[in-house]
Amino acid sequence: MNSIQKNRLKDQLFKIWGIACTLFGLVLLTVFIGDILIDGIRRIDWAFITDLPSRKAEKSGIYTALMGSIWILILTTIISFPIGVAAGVYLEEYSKKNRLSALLEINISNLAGVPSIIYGLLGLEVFVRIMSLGASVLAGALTLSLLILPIIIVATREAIKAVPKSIRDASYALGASKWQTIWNQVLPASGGGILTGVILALSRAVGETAPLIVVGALAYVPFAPSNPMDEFSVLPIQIFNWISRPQHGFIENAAAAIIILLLITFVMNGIAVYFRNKWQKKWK
Amino acid sequence: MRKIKELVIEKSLLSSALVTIAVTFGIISVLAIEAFRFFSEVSIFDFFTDTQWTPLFTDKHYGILPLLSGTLLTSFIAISVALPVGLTISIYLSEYAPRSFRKTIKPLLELLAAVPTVVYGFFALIVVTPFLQQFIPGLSGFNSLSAGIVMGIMIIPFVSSISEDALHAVPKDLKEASYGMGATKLQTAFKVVVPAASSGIIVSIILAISRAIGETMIVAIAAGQQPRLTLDPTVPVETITAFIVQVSLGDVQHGSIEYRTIFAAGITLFVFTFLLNTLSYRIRKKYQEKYE
Amino acid sequence: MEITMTKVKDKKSIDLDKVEQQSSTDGAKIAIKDVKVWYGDFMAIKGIDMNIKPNTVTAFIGPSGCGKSTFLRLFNRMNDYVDGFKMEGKIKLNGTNIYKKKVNVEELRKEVGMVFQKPNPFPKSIFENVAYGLKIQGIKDKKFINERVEKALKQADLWDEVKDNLKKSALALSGGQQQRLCIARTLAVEPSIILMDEPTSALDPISTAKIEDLIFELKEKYTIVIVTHNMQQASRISDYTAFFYLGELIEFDKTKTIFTNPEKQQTENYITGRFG
Amino acid sequence: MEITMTKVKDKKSIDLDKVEQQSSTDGAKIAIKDVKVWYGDFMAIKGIDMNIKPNTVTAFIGPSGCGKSTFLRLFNRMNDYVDGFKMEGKIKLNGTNIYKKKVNVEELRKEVGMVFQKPNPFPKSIFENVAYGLKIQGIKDKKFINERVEKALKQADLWDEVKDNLKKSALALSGGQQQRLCIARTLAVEPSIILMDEPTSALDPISTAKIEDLIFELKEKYTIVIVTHNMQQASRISDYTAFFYLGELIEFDKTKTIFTNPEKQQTENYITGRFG
Amino acid sequence: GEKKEKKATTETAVLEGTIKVDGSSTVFPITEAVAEEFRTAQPNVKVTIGVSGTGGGFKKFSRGETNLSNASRPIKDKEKAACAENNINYLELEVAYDGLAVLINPENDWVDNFTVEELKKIWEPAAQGVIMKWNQIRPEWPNEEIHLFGPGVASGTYDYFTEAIVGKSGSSRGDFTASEDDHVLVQGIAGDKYSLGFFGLAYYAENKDKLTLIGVNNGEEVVKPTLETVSNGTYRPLSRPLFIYVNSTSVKSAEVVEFVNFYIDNAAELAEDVGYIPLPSELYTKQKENFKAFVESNK
Ligand SMILES: Nc1ncnc2c1ncn2[C@@H]1O[C@H](COP(=O)(O)OP(=O)(O)OP(=O)(O)O)[C@@H](O)[C@H]1O
Ligand SMILES: Nc1ncnc2c1ncn2[C@@H]1O[C@H](COP(=O)(O)OP(=O)(O)OP(=O)(O)O)[C@@H](O)[C@H]1O
Ligand SMILES: [Mg+2]
Ligand SMILES: [Mg+2]
Ligand SMILES: O=P([O-])([O-])[O-]
Repeated sequence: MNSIQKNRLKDQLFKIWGIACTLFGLVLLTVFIGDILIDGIRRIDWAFITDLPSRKAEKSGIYTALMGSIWILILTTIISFPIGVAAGVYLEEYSKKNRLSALLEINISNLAGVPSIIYGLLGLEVFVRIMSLGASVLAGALTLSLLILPIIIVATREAIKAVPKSIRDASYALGASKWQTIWNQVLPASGGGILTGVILALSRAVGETAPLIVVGALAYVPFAPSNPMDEFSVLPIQIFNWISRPQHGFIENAAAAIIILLLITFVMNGIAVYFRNKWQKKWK
Repeated sequence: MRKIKELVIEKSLLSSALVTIAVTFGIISVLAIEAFRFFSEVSIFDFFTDTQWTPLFTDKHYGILPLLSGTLLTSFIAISVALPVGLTISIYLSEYAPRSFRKTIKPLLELLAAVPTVVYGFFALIVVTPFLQQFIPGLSGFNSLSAGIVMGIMIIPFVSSISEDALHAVPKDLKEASYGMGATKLQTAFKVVVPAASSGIIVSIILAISRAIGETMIVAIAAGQQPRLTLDPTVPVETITAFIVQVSLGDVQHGSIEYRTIFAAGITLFVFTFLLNTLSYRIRKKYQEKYE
Repeated sequence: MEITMTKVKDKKSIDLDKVEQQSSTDGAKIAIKDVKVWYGDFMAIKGIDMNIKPNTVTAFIGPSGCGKSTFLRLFNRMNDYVDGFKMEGKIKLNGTNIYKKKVNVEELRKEVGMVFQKPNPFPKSIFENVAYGLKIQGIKDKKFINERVEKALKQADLWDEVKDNLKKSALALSGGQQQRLCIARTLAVEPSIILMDEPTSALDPISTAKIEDLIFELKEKYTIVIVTHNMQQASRISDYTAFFYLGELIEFDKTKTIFTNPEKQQTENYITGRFG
Repeated sequence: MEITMTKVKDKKSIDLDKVEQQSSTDGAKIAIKDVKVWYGDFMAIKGIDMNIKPNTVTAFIGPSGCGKSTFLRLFNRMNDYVDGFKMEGKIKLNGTNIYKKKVNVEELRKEVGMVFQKPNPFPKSIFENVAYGLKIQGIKDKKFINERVEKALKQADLWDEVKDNLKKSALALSGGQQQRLCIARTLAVEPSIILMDEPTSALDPISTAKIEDLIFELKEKYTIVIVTHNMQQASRISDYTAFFYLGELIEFDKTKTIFTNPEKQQTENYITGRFG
Repeated sequence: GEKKEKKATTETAVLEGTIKVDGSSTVFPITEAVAEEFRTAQPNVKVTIGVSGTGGGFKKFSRGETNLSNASRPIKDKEKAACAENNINYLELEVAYDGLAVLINPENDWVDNFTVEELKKIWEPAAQGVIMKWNQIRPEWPNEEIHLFGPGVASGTYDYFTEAIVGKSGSSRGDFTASEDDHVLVQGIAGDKYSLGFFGLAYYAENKDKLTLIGVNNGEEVVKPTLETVSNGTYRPLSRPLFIYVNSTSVKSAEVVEFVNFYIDNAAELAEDVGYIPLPSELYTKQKENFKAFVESNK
């Protein structure tokens, strides 16, 4: 075997190893989802969705947690979407290369890496205590909004960056002002990308547990929130609570709730990917 | 008129951007103020040298080391899983895989990072630990090994995606120059592409470490809740994050020492991740300049 | 002093500033005085003087990176948003320095239209593309807009090809049609100057010929400045040609002179293809 | 049948396949037979036949997107990794069809070197750049490598400028030096054919002239195929010129003939700058 | 919602409102069960129950944040003072008995019983970092590390256990897995052969298949906690009463009064249902009278 053949062989071996590694994560994910499906799918019925929590596993449902999650999702969207997109637009379209923009940039990149539980501590001190919101849906949503703000900003910037400069040039050259150009050309053209980022960020918010525990979301709340100041629970906390119960019935419940939670996250991710592909095609 | 409108818009957009500064300021001051109060009661020397962490008991010790060791141990295990696998994936996807395969596999892999962490906790506790106990008889029900492994699986996409982006960003003409001289893909990958993308790869590793250190639910569920200064991966440990969760599950009254301990633990965690994030940002900035 | 707005309906050029006009050189449409441009620390234009006559076609030629586009985009202040852009010197349009503080840039750009290298229609309908400049100005009068769109498309020689499909996406047009659409879009706001940055370099020969014809027609009413890398094109369509090299204006003269009898050796080298 | 490996030390061309050679056209170095290329559904090369003679310089010209690069890159199978790439027809190198299944692509590329449009040195030292191709082959012999590197740098007319700085990063060289380094890098593995895709289009006039001189020298020993958008360059340095348009070979002849007396109208239009 | 038709079984109107309960995790299952059943009777009354532990619960209770507090030990003097400071008057109601169960992993085949002294040796503060192996307790036990699990310090169970075993409430070693969530303890012990832990009997009742209950030698005999040994007091020193506390402001609202009455009426049945030992029925009657008087006096 000469050196070229040897190199070719190594090349082939690495390729196989690469495929193995790539599939490793996915296979595990599949095994795991399969396992959860086996554990939980039988437990899912309409009653499981509409039942309140109960001491008996068979009678216990996810109604309050699901409603809590939906409340959190809506409030978080309302709070984080406008701020995040506005900040992204500012950074990409307005900010000049100066100290402030450098500071903003490094700051956002850092925020994106702050552990979620630290946001919980921030929320606990600022929203729950100083602003006296208590362990309310609003306090939870505010906390999660701050958590996903950097993600939305970064995604907005990426989407805006992908809009060809030529479109902007054309608009300016016709006498459009900066904001007219942004509003009429840049935002419509980057809408898909922004949407993708926002949905991904929200799907992250739906799955967050730790910051809400710190903020004080409750384990046993047998009613759905009816206003932003109500106490609440969310799906991940309900799951956490059930996981830590050793009776098999509750493990089954946890698995069933996980299926629902995964369904929500995967659907959100799917929608996001769909938008991304559609939007990328537009600019190719 | 128009000028004023433009100005108003610009300023309101700017204020949205400034919210992020306020958030950082909020985080730092909240952590610092409470931690300052904490350290007015507890000597900072003890905090870093005492080997016991029992702030909730009558015999109180405030040594962060057991929590730190728990955090680092689980993170180390996670990185040991995520690094080789993630790097191989990134090289495979960017240099070998057909584009269509890459396009389907990448979002699927990213799904790994999209799964809520509480679900991974479930996986670690209910599936992985019992599975590992078949091979490791002394393995406790709570341990850093399965928590670390599962966390590693979760952060694979962090390593693979960012590294892959970096590999992908290596100018095509460099690769072509190498192919053009008769190099195989493997040679091109390791001799040209990986070195050229090294800063991006390093960034991905740092971010993955930072993510592992800050991860909460997996360790809170599966690694245990006992602060213990050990490197033994088979026994229960407690991480900084798990401690915060543990305390938060009970009543934390503002002004109490319990309340302050979670902020003291929090600021330790924050400092670690802040350093890592800043480092990765610096490196990233540097290599972006190189290719732009 | 500000460039005052002219009513949109009756096309007029920007008001002349009487005093400054007297000092501007022999009725030049655009008078450039000792202009220098930096991008950060890099000096892209190294001090250029030039006068561009009304109702002529002036071609800018020179090797890649010599500053042709940078220079051209000074005339409608398109470089303003570029990071690190800095400029010195004066550029007078009808005698008014367009780099004065008070100049309304949006207004200026209506007066000085621009066509780019790659056709860049908005991802909207053909009609919306042409009407964009008018709508931006806040004009709502449907009938007026319709008339203007039709007129502009006719001037750009595109009307017959698209008149039945005005609602169609502009992206569905061919490259040549798109470029003519971009010209029509520019004409719709009735500028007096049209800047073109390599407008045919992405087009096939037939489309190129069509656009060259169009430029020839437009010259009657407009002052046209065109950047091109195709020297034959420059010699075919322009009245004046300017040769740039490394940020300097090497030679500027009647096109005929430049191509048959250039003064400078560098110009000759370039014209005859010794480099570039 | 496989292209067998030649020992690296004594430069030889790929073994000829006796049988196939007889059918190949009058001693052509590269014989192209009815080649078609698709990228996905898009047909980029629409059936081309061509014979390239040994120790000549052949220039490919034509407007942007006509398929020059695609065609050139067929000769060392550089398109293989392009997604959606599909090809039909035969390309024979010294009589051997390089698109046969069994052909060792890495081997082929040592035989057919390539220089790209933008200088693309590896981010390594000058020495490492030139030695790369040898190290890739597993050659460890220090002395041998040193000799080869020196020889290649001398051939590429770069030795005097860098001999004291071989450890310096290649990225610190000027554009023209980088391009000559890339040529040296190619020469170090001792190919018999060198493909060049617009090798001077990113360079200044002086560097361009140097590289043109170099090509002239190299022609003695190598067969050179060069893509250029500069027609004057083609006329200056090449023996044969091929004019491509929309994926077709419109005309292929002695350079002199093409530039003074082309057969086809299209060729003439292009040469005289009617478009492009 | 008062226009709705009355329930046949009760004379009260349909009520609305929120009742906040917090405190002991030991009492949580009883209160949870009561709240759940109460839902059928009064669907519009929202009952939230936190599990901060007895101590944590009292902290909130003394700040007036909760209506009821679950407690697995009587209120302490310090907590009384805190209530007084905030003008909180309260009533203590006994709801059930509980035994503190000492538990090991089912695979543990060497332990049969503990003496109170042995438990003290394991759990006292001096044991921290010292008593680390099984064979330090009885030499014949294995030379393996012992893994301890117990309720967190905010819990009444912890207070009660340390009081009964170590001799001083709240005094113990700190190097064990301490969780307010008893489920965590169950899992910890169930997954670890060398584990030892303690918590409320009810959590054992739910997990008999995963845990082994160990008898405690009270000096005379080895007793395991059962319905009988707890209610007759032979399971010493680890049996105790469980309480709820209600404050005076809360009993001004009809839904709290209704809820507490419902609680006392159903405590016996539901407590047993979730693994606790009911009080003698006359005690419940007495509680009800006390409560009635308390409500009257706070009208
Ligand atoms: N935004 C920018 N930032 C920094 N430098 C720039 C920028 N735009 C252009 N330059 C530099 O300024 C010089 C002139 O650029 P310009 O685009 O004007 O050249 P050009 O003659 O139009 O070239 P081409 O024929 O390639 O279009 C070049 O060296 C270019 O690299
Ligand atoms: N990877 C690819 N995928 C799809 N289409 C491609 C790809 N590469 C080239 N093409 C298309 O094939 C045609 C020929 O491209 P090629 O790069 O060979 O042209 P060229 O003559 O070298 O042009 P230029 O002078 O701009 O370099 C073009 O229409 C191009 O868009
Ligand atoms: Mg240009
Ligand atoms: Mg090309
Ligand atoms: O009952 P406790 O939760 O206070 O132990």
